[in-house]
Amino acid sequence: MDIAARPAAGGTILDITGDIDLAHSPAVRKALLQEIKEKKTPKVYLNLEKVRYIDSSGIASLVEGLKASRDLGSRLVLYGLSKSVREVMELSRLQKIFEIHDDEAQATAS
Amino acid sequence: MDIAARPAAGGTILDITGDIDLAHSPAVRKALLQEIKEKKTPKVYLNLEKVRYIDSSGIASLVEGLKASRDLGSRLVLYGLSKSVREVMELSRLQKIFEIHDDEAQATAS
Amino acid sequence: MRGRVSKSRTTRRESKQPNDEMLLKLELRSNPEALCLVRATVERAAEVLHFPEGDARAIVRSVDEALANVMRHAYGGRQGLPIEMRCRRWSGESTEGKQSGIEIVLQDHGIAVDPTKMKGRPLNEIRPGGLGLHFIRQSMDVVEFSRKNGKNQLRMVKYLTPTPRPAGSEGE
Amino acid sequence: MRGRVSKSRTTRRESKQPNDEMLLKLELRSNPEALCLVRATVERAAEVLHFPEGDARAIVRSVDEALANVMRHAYGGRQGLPIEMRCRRWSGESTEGKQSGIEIVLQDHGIAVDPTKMKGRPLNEIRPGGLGLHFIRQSMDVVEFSRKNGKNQLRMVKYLTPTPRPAGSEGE
Ligand SMILES: Nc1ncnc2c1ncn2[C@@H]1O[C@H](COP(=O)(O)OP(=O)(O)O)[C@@H](O)[C@H]1O
Ligand SMILES: Nc1ncnc2c1ncn2[C@@H]1O[C@H](COP(=O)(O)OP(=O)(O)O)[C@@H](O)[C@H]1O
Repeated sequence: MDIAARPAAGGTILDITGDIDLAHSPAVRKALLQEIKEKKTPKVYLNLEKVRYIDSSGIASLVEGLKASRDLGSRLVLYGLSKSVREVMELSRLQKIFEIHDDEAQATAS
Repeated sequence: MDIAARPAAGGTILDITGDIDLAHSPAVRKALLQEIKEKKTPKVYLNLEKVRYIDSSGIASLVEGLKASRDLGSRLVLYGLSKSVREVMELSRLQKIFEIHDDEAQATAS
Repeated sequence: MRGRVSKSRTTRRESKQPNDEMLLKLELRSNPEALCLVRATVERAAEVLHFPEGDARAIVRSVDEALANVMRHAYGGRQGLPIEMRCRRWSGESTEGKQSGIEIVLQDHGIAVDPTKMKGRPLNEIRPGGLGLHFIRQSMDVVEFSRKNGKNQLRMVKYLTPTPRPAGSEGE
Repeated sequence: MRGRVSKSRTTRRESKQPNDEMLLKLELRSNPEALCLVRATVERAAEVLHFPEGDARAIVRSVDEALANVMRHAYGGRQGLPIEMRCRRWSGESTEGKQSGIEIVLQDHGIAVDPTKMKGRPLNEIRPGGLGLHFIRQSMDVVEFSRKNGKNQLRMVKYLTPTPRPAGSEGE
């Protein structure tokens, strides 16, 4: 699991590499909340291209991020969802709740 | 494990999909010897692009194929070796014994 | 002359001895780092039994969520405690008639499951948590919790829906 | 502002209790179809311990070849017979000083290994077979065969050579 931050259109991209499971969702949650609540980044992009798997604890971390960004009036944008990650979003009925784009170009243009 | 045959320049391509390990090397051996000894195909290409792993029993099957083709004056040509398969060839000191090409175009032009 | 030369299948051999239906037994500890190992193992087990990719993902997801629940709830987050997983080829009767599939049984020594708590949150409430059991129940055909000899047991079965093999695919 | 935010590592936690160093124990049968499951498991175990890819492949290859030898030689090709694999984080002393790494122990109930036969063929002879032990010895730092209580045991250790982490990679 690796989380790296880099600047992007109006905000910051967090590039996640690895599986977001019970072992690693706390790190994702921490990085997200730091970006949203502490740094008050207006637009946080989560690049999930290199995420093979996400479990319900990972989804919980994303939901926490979403709630924090809604509270602050900022945006959380996801992109690069693999088939497996997309499936889990659908099982959770969250595919319409999150702002989801296909790739970085689309996400940053949004 | 799946083995499919299709015609190619001067011979036949065997497309292998899956791992050539103790469970599946007998099937590869059988397909190879059938092509070389029974059908007497003058040039047999082994497409290894979709082989993630080969073990020593798989190497043994290829060596049997090579011996049979040498006996009959025909050719056995390998291509599409992954890093892992290439490594095993080198550990076996067979990388110079087999005729190995990068891809199908190179192999069929050889 | 395009044609399939050979297709190795693994389903025939061991039909007589029920013992041989065992694919494997895995003993792990309640450390979240072990989850990715188990996922890899289960994914291949599903592959060996010829589950389609989507079903294989569903099986992997269920095992992962169930193990995460054991670690978080049954063991209250304590690490280093034992969990067992047994994985076998299953065949039997379902309401739809004769079935084959995969059976996965998990066992732990944690606190007994409280049946009144064993439900996720309503899916239309947007809040963190409460999704794992939904994922499991949506993915598996049989989900049975029980307690025996001081151990919690979760038994899950997924049926293998026979996919018609493409014509001419049985070359020899 | 490019920078690493977090890097989850798994090596610190359980240094006190040696028991916790166990990654997993796997019981399988002497069926070649099980090999791909074990390879997947071992690959992830090596990943969890931060072995570089090439070393991970070497470890996977050694376990696969060793299991294949148990199936073919110790069990003479009979299927359905038990094999155990234990996999733990290892730390100790080697001739090069303090080392950490992975330890994999295989056990079977097959015929005793004949030490005079335990060698591969000369590598310059081109003939099928006789490569497995070469692969194992070329890949692992420790390879020990022993027999205890009617069981064959093979213990293999691979050292983790510390790779310097890229500058600035510890963001928090
Ligand atoms: N293995 C288990 N042992 C004890 N309680 C469990 C177990 N699995 C689930 N539960 C209970 O069921 C509830 C719902 O589980 P789940 O849907 O996975 O969501 P979450 O774990 O996020 O709460 C849990 O909060 C817990 O009370
Ligand atoms: N687990 C084992 N039990 C008994 N004999 C073994 C075992 N592993 C290897 N051997 C012996 O060592 C020889 C060399 O093994 P190996 O290098 O793997 O090549 P191969 O298995 O192709 O002969 C085998 O032929 C066998 O006699």
